Amino acid sequence: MSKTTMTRRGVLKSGAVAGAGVALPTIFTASSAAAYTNEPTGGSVTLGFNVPQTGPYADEGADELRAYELAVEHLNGGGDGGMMNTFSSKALQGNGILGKKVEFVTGDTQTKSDAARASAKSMIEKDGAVMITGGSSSGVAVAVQALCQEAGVIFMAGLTHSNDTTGKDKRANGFRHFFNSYMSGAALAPILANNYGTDRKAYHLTADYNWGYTTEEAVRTSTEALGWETVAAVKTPLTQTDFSSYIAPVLQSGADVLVLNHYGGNMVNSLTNAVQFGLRDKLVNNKNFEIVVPLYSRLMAKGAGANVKGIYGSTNWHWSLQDEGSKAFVKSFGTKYGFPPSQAAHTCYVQAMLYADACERAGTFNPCGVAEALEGFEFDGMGNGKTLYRAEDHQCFKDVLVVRGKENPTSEFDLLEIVEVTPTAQVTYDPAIFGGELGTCNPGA
Amino acid sequence: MSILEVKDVGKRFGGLQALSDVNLSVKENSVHAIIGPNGAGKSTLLNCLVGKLIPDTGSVMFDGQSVLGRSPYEINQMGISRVFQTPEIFGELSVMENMMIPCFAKRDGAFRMHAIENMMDEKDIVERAEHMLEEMNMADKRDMHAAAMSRGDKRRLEIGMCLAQEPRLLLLDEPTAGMARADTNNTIDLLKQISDERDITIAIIEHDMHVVFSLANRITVLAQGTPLVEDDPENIRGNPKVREAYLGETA
Amino acid sequence: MDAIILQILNGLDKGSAYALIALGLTLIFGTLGVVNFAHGALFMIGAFCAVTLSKILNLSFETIDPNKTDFLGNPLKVKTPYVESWFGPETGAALIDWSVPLAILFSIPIMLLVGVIMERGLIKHFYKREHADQILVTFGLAIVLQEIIKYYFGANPIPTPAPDAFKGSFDFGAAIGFDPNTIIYPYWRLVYFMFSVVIIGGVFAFLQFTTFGMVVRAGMADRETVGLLGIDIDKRFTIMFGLAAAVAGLAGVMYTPINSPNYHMGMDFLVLSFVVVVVGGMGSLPGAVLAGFLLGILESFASMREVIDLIPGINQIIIYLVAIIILLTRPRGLMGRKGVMEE
Amino acid sequence: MLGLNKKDTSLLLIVVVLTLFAPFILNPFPEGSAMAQFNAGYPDLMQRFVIFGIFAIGFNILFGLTGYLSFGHAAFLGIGSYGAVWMFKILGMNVLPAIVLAVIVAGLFAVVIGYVSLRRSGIYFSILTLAFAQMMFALAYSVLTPITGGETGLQLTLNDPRILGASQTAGGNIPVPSLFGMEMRSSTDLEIAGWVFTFNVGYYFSALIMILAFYLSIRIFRSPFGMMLRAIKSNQNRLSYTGLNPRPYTLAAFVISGMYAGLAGGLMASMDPLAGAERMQWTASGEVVLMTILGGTGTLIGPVLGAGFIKYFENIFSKINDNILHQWFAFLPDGLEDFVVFIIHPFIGKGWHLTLGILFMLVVIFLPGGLVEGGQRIRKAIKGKKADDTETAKTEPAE
Repeated sequence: MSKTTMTRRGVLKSGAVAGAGVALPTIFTASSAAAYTNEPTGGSVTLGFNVPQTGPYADEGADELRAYELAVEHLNGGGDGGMMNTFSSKALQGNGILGKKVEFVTGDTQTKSDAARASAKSMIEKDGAVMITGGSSSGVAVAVQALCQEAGVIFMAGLTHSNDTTGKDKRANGFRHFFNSYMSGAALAPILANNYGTDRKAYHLTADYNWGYTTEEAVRTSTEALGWETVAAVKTPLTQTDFSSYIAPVLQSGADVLVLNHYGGNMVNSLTNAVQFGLRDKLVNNKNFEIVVPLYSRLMAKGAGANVKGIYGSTNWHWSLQDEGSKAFVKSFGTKYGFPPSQAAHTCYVQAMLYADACERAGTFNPCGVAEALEGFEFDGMGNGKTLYRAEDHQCFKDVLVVRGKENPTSEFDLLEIVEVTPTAQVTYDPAIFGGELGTCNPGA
Repeated sequence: MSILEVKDVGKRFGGLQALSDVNLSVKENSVHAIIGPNGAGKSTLLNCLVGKLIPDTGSVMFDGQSVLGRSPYEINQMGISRVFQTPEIFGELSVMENMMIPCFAKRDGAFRMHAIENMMDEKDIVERAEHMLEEMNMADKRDMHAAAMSRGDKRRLEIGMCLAQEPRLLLLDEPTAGMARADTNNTIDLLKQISDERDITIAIIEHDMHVVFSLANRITVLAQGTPLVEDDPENIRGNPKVREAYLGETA
Repeated sequence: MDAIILQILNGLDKGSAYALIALGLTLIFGTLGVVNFAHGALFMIGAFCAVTLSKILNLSFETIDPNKTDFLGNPLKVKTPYVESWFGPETGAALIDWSVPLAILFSIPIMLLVGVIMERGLIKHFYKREHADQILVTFGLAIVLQEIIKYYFGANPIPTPAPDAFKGSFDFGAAIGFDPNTIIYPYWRLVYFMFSVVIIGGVFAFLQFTTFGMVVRAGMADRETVGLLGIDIDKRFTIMFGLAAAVAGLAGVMYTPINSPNYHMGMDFLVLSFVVVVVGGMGSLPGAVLAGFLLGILESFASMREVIDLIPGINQIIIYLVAIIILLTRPRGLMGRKGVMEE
Repeated sequence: MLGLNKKDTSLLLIVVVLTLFAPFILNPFPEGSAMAQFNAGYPDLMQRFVIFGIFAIGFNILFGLTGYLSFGHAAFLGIGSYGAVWMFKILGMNVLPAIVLAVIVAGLFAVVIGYVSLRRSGIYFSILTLAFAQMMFALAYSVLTPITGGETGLQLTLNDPRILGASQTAGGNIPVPSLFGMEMRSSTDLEIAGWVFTFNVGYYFSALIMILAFYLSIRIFRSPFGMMLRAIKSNQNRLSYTGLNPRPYTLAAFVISGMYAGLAGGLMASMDPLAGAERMQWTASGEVVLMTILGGTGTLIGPVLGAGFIKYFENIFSKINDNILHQWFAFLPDGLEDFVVFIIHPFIGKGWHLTLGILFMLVVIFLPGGLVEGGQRIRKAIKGKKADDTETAKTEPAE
């Protein structure tokens, strides 16, 4: 009995063709000749797109999926090529990856780590996916990343902002293009200090789970370093929908800035509630009261409507960026779907491209080869300027955008305006500060 | 020798004094009927005996032990079984299973965990339950769903389940209420037979004078929560106070 | 002191939403004896009535503005709502601005209809079934309803703001002699509170002073007897179900400016509203209202920073803790009748 | 056989055969064919079938027999998972101690929660269990993050002590759960013509445990204890007046079913060493209720069928998309094809929740006995037809 660590449908698909040619049914057990999990041996390679299709982040997941479909189209030589034309690496030919046609399967994470792992496993075990990508929360990203490490496939994270993903929970098979809490804090703090002064008292409301903790920590540290004082930090339950009881006491505390370390539905509701209370019309300590949302997402900002006007935050990418890469991407995405892409879509598109490119450069789909090609890889033309995939923690280092809710939007997509593009150097940190161990790459076989 | 002694029992529900100064003594191996007009407190008294209600005052002694403050199942284990006005049986279970449950209760007490044994392997229980079904003339209904039986059969089964525990005191709450005459007579015969053949005391709450006078050898009349008289059936029949209590009700 | 007043105020406001939902649940349970897990979904449908009206009012035609460009660099298509072109820009804008209050009128017939259809089509067949079956079938219905809404409106929240006149907040502190800015409360939330008081008062008055209400109350106490009197109690109960749906729907409509509605807002409220009903006492209308406000206040206090510092995580579990304590010490709830759903 | 009567023995044998040959049964379509979409014979899903089968069997011991509807049973599943993962972190990667600990810890929690919750019945019991589970979920997600891992779940790391094993493999990776060296994830493929069948160690280990769990549940159903539980559902009042104390019986049932849930949780962690808090959320508890009802409450095999049905839906049905639909209906004229796809679209793929909700309602309304009752009705209908054909119709004896 031969042992394999994961089934390898790629092998089997081709084997099936061979088997069909034999008149009598042949019975044989799969050999462990493959060098790594799901080695593609036919004319195609299968990628697994694991995005939330049900649950509160379904719309974000749908946008990710659109981006992936676009990326697959471009990789296979369809469409206008999008960012392939602006990408600094020219390894991609538009003939699939390593000459193999790119196919994909999709899974539903439901934004639950269990369900996400189940759908990832299904894509690896059943559909023979050689890479898993996508997702819209850090809990899911960390969980799926650990799974991919174990299974021996590459994980290209989607939207995940927690420090943990490439910090204490980093894995050798996992890569993140998205920025993180630390970078948000580092990019935001100087802008906040410039606009609101260095003598500010901040009141934090923090979602009571890992991502909330790291974001609060990051914003606190970086603002306090510039002279701000943190008056209070209150944790709010994830399941909270009405934040009035948390917002009502803010003014009494003497704080003049409210920082909402919330994402998704929490962010929409807490921001809506805070604006409802008229906090921004108030004068405290002879200063205008201000609200800050460390992590912005345009899709979510839409849910908060006019409440986002004038409120600062950070974001990974925005469609109004004027570099060639962004313009090319917005053009192909907008032409295909009729509206501009979200930051989640951008990250997912780029991740798919980066993976394909790494395979081309490594000359293999072997996770260890791909990882080696990605580690320390420097590139440009993907929308955030010069970018480094750092070898130590598999985190991308690139420009971070500080944005503000637009006062006079011209369309329903025109909600945020870019205030500053924070250069990479300012958000770079020592990989050791978050602990964790990368381990070694696992090819599976 | 009395098996059940009720002394000075009183029970109040809000503004209503349901029972007051109830004294009652049930002799061993007698058939004792408690009668009275509607609202006389018969059911309240019964509930005080079986642990469903706790009286505010007084004492209830069964065979020299107080039953007050004990749960219904504990009182049952002391030897008091109760038959309800509408038959209370395990409708979703088969007749045989209905009969086996009291046999287990008799043998094993209030709780015993046999989760692995097959219940049909408990030979003594099966034999005893089958025997009881035969005694109740229900052996042919052994595998029926209890809920599918006629009301008379349900009553018969319920009495049989009580008897399977070999109680020393059998309490019946209007056992013939709502029954046709023929069923009523059958039930009377059954109870007579039980009383004659077994070493058992029967206390019966009843509205129907025909049933009472066919069965009882001692009668307590309850009116407005207090015992009016306690006497032999012959004396009760002619007692003017009793007539008044009933006529007052019907008038 | 001001912190405590503020949280009481806030609790009353939070509680008014709980009370409205629990009131409807209790109406249904008290009259029909049905445990309705789809009640949260009715609240959600109410909220989406407001969304729908606002979408209808915002229906627009497009004109091309050659001077501006869209994100692809093409000439910008400018949308103008039809109402603005029909009634003039000012009236039209005002109509759109007031879409949430207008949605009250819009939603009442819809919610009554939804309620009646639900009762006649489904709930009716479950009167005689166990509570467990009722819970399960209405739970299934809740899933179906929210998935339908999600299919048409998406998963993201949809902003549905209050009229501009209600923006900002009222300075209570200044009004009653505290320092300014210590006790402020948004106008719309105050409106919500008053609205819920009016609705609750209306429902009670309806039950108390109309013949219809008297019959229904008699039916709640003893359905069979009322049925024997030759009164068609079923028809009245159907209407009561519609009424309960309308109450839940109105609670939803008015809630939209407080939090942008999304498809799962009903489920978010469901567990909580059951806790409210149980704490108040199954079947007791005043109990439901009282418990709603009480739990709102308790929740507000539990979210105070001082309290959280003292007992970490208390804000996460306060509602459940209260439910457990009440159920263990006083299973009939604060104002429940004895014997309702008790052993 | 094995102390079971003939009918139960054959039921057990059916389950044994179904589970042992699941890799064949679940992969009825050749690899690469259009219908391969519907194959469910890959390790992860097969493991889930049996693990959730165990969970539902246990839940049925409580709900099916006593009628107590717990809306917080997923809490025990979560507890079991946490227990097992901690065992992997501290002791080593052998699954046996992990599963044993999972069962024990879940049992202990069940004793406490059951003791308190069973003081009430009916909907009050449901709300009590719901409240406990929600409290545990909320705390595990937030303030207990150091113990539970919070949002990201409790995971293994390279620095775990693992006293009886290695912290890392030679290759520098986290070791995987195994049973005395047999890795849970290792699989063997068998190919016959175009068909591919996968045999996975973890699946067979879980399947074996499920068969044991199923056997145990038959024994419980047929035992005096099981009869007492059914008696509690039927008429608790009569039981009390028959000298039996319902409380310890219900508590025992609650604890047993809690331990089943813990076992399922421990197995889940053994197949996939991660424990997430949302496993304990009330929607997860609702899921096992759905499984049991869908399959057939109070029947032996129903919960297993229900678990399989829902997991199949979640993992296979949810993957059907418009492209696949268009392939299926390609034979229709274009306009009609689009119309058919348009009609079906809301119910498939990401609309699987909607379909499941509708199915569930239909079952509760028309088939209170679940799939099992459905099967019986079909069998009866077929039998009835046969009887008519041969004109030997005789009245069915009343049950």
